[in-house]
Amino acid sequence: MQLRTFPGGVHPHDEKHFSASAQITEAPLPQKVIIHLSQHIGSPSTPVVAVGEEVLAGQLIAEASGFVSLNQHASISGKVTAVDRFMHPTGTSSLAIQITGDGLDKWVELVDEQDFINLPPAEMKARISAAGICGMGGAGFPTHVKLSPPEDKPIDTVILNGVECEPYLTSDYRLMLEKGADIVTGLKLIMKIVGAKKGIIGIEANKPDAIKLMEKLLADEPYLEVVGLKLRYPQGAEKQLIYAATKRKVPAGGLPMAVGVVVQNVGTAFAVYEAIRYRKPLVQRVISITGSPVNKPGNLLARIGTPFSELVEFCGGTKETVGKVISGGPMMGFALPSLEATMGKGSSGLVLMNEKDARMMEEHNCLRCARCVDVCPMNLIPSLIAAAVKNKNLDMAVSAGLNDCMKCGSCAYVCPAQIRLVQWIDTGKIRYAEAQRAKK
Amino acid sequence: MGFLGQFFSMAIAAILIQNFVLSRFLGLCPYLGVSKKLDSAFGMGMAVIFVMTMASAFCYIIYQYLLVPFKLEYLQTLAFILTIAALVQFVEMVIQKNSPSLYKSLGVYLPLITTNCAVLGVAILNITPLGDGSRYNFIWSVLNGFLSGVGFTFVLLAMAGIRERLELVDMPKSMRGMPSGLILAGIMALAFYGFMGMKI
Amino acid sequence: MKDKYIVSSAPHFHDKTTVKNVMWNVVIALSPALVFAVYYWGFRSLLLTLLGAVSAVVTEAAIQKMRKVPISVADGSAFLTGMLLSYNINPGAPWWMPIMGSVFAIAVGKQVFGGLGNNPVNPALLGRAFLLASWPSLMTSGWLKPKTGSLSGLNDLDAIAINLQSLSPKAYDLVTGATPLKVVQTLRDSSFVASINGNGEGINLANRIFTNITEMAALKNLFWGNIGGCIGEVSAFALLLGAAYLLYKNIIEWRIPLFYLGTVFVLTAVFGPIKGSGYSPMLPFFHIFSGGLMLGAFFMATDYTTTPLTKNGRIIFAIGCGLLTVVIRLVGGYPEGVSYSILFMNVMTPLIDKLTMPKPFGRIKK
Amino acid sequence: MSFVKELTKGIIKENPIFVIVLGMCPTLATSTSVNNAIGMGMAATFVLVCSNIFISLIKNITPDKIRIPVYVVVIASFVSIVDMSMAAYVPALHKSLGLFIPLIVVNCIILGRAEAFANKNNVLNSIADGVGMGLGFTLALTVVATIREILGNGTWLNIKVMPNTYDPMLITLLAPGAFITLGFLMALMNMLKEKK
Amino acid sequence: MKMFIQLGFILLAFCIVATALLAYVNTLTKPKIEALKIKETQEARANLIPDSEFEEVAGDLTYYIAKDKASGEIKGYTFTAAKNGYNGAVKTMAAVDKDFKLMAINVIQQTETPGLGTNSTQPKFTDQFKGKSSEQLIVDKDGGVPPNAIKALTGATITTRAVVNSLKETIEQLKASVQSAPEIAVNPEKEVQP
Repeated sequence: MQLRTFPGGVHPHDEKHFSASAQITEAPLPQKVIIHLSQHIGSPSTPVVAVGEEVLAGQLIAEASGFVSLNQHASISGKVTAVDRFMHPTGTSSLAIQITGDGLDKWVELVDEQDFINLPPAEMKARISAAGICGMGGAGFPTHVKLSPPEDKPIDTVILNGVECEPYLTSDYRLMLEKGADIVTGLKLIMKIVGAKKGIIGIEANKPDAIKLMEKLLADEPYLEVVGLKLRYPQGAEKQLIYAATKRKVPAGGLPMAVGVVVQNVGTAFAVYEAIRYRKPLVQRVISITGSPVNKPGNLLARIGTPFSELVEFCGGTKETVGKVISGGPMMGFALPSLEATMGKGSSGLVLMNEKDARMMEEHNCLRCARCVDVCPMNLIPSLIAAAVKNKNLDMAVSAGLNDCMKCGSCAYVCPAQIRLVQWIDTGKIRYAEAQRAKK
Repeated sequence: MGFLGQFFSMAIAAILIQNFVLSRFLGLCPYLGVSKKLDSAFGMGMAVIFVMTMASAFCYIIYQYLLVPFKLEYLQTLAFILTIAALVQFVEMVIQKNSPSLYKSLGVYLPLITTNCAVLGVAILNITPLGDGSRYNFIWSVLNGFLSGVGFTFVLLAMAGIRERLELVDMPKSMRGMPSGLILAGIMALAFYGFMGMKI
Repeated sequence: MKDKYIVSSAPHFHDKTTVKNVMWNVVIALSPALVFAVYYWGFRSLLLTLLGAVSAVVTEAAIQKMRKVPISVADGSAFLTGMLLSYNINPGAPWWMPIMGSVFAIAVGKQVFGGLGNNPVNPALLGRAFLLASWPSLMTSGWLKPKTGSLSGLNDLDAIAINLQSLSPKAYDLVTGATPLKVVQTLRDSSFVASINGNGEGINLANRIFTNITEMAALKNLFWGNIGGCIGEVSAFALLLGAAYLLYKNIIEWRIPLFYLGTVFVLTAVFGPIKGSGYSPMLPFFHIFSGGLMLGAFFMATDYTTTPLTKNGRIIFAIGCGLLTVVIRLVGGYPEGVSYSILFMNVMTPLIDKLTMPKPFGRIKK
Repeated sequence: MSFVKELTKGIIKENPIFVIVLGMCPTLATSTSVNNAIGMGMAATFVLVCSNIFISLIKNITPDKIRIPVYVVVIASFVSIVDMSMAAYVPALHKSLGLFIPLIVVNCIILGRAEAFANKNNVLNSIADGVGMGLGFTLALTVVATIREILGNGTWLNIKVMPNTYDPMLITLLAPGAFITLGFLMALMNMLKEKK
Repeated sequence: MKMFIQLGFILLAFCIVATALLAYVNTLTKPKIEALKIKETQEARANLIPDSEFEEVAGDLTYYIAKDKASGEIKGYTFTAAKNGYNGAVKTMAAVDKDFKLMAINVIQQTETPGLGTNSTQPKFTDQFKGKSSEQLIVDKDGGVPPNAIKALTGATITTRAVVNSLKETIEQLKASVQSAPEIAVNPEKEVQP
């Protein structure tokens, strides 16, 4: 098979061996969950329950506060015990609903629609919206919004993102192996909703068994295709994946729909399938708990809002001192100050690093070695942007492409001078936003 | 050597070997002063090329057809500097009237050019006898002015490029500005040494 | 809230390459050449190289101490600069030569601008240009003869010598007393050719030496380094060995050396022959293996700090270096033009960067 | 009191080269030997003093609009006088300074002092200013020339000062050496200023 | 408009004053400068061939015939030769005897590399030209063999070549000029007594 890819990018050690062979196991019911009101891009959800109220698993506890927003559901049954600020999966603190479980796991009523495949697209979209599904790769874009392109932007292709290019993470991989058929169904549903003619599942070459399985599943589907991709980070980024799979270039500042493409994570496709068939809200997902300190790294099907500490404990705790805890993958994830944070809808993994791997190296002068330029998938000069930000020269940073950067971290990964390029660019983006606000 | 060959050898000499800035020490004030940004360096360079070409032409005519016939060579310095000052004024007025956009980009540099010794320098050099005792004729004077201006602009741009880059790095405090500018000029002069002694 | 773990921004994962191992790897890649130099010219070359490297390190440390900034000589960049500088010095040069060069290279070429990564031109080459401008006669004469061969790399000297001595003793001196590039430069000089013998025999003689020096036997000497020259330029083989190591380690990139050598190859093939001499297919090989080209193309023109950032920029840079090298070798005042061409292109680097600014992915051309 | 102040300020505090940074071209071009440096300094001082006197005298009768052209005429006249006199009385020096004598006209120091000082002050102070600035210029030139001549030629004012074994560092006499020497001198001035 | 004319007049007045002043200075200095120039070249010639009187012969090549002050006998010729060296022209004044053998040379103008090419003005270099014929003017680096060849200046072969080759060419030119103007060279009677 001809492997495809995109220009630029890096090839980090994938380190997936820790958890790649661990089957998805269901995590025990947590005693407490914390459901954050903003687990997605857009305005935070509005709580519809009060402290002290009893809730069932799958019950709506906060509703979307606009079109680009999301419903949130209780992931366990129990009592709402607080609406307060808690630690978010990204390490910051934000408003969330705390539910203390009753240990009974009582669910709201679910259905099993037999002819779900023939539901009208509008109904499908309504079910997705009701289920509170957002992109499960990490960015958290509400799925019903993504599936509502304007009339003038017809979608002809849906790409399922099974790339999982972040090192360590294996949740999508396991999901593909174990729920492959359901994912394919999810893909077909999505294609139906947007009226696309073609469906592609993009998978990187380091998951040959997933590619093989998907190829088998799609053998009789002329409009569906598995695309093998060369091992390269950040292939899972939308624009890079679209280019690798279709050679189409999404314009800078534009959305994939501009080139007639919708990209969905394989986890999202699975959630879409469950939402349409069973009307099941998104209250659990697969998360990889991995890294060298973890005793039994694994892929857990866990309830949204479970504290990370409980998940780590379920994986047998740690066998060496932990230096760093990363929510998400090591390239773009967030370092957490402690394990008290809880998993969200976008939490694809929790990576623990020992002290040696977590050690920070000193930042040197830029050597101009241009490695960052060579790897930048967006074709920018990261070192120049970072230097411009450092010198408070925002105009220069913007003209060098500050706003085109998607912070994939490839540049900082390769930088021999250990310059925290992403951090500088992030600072620049924040300063730019401030400057824009000040202008208004 | 044909016209083209002579032109080529004059160009190499004016731009690389006997560059006004790096070898003759002419036009250093704008070289050090207007080389912080590429855009302004480009504007300055264009203005200098234009004025140097014009000044070469006018000063040559004045010298050859006014000063020499009346044996007034001793007025050379006075006549040249007035010609240049008037020329710059005139150019400024013409550009301002006819092309406001060009004026906007070049305008600020024009008054500075009057005291740019490269302009007066080229005018004087044009009428100075060469090694074999001959002098440039009108055409070669004008070309010399033009090419010397190009040489000036070339190193000005290169300098501005480096300084723009150095703006972003952490230079020792005492080196910032003039000192590093001068040392850079020295480094550039050394880098241009490879062309010395070239047989064209 | 207890902060147990390290909090930093992404990525949390890093490639193993560091400044330190880049620099020391280049030093490793350079060492085969030193072994060859010691073999051909004795321990003096090792001594000079160490003098250069150590004085570069000392200078850097002293300046950093004066500036009250962290002393960073352990990263190896100063050592490398000093080593490269010494590689550009004649093994017969006075002992203070590499010291002066290194001090200048580090002080003026690097620390003035704030140290590693800020220097506008390659400090080692700047040091060499400084030495050449300061002590031109010491830098261009007094070459050491290799233990096993002749300065110009002509093996069958005796056979040529008999013919030559009868025609022109001075031409004989030329063949025996100059480095290969100097011989070729002199042969290209019409006033030399005219002066050795007026009645046409001079031209024949020039052609004969020219042919001999570009023949296989002489080329072999160039390849192994059995010639006169600077410490590090000695052996194309040793340098290629080091270059292969760096390419394998992914420390240098193939574009600059390839386009640099390629440009020189093509241009010397077209413009290299002298009037009257037959076309020698080996001539471009002579130019590629002689002088400092190998050292320059693989170790100096690939210096990160002073070369363009983009791939296209690096190609333009390399072609520029090649073009200038050939121009200086064929019509310039110096027999060798590698260091000046690289220096010149270093100066041009910011402009090349400006011209080749990449277009962000998906950005539509205006 | 003010006369003395005006006289001395140009030498260190407002040194035209090291502090105000004017007149780079002749500084670099004519500092290859102390001899040339002093000659150039003297020529410039003469023009500076004369033009300062003259401009201070005529400042009340010159219309503001043509102020600059008038200054240029005045300066150019004095420069021509110096040029001719040097050619007549010190031909060797005239020859080695060459182009840079007529170029005193466009030396920013002179026009700068005319505009910044002589135009606003009385004759006596203008003389002091001219002499002070001129001396400062000469002094700076001499310092640069001293370094260059000693390092590059082993001599000072043509007197051998370095031992015979000294191999002159030729670069200091060449253009790159000129730039770098002056660059370091200026950095030194900056460092001294920082310390204060 | 009126103001412009007024200003123009003031400026013109200044120019006139300046011109007058310069004209006055010029009258004072010009004779001196010219005298100096003549004296300089005369002295230079006299240094090359002492105790002689010089007679100018203008033509393609301007040269001077040197005659003994006492006897009037032709001692030789002086001329200037120039060629581009490393950095601009190198001008040499030289004297040859009647057999066109060099008597002395003097590099009178050069802008060569200080410390290298500038050494061409030193006696150590110029003295070796004494007694050389144009055939012997070969730089040792170009295959000439000392003592018959000219030893090149260290590190400044190009300067050396400029001097040597310009002399060589000009001597040939001189030979031709002298031979084509026999009436001056061979008829001493025509000479006007001072």
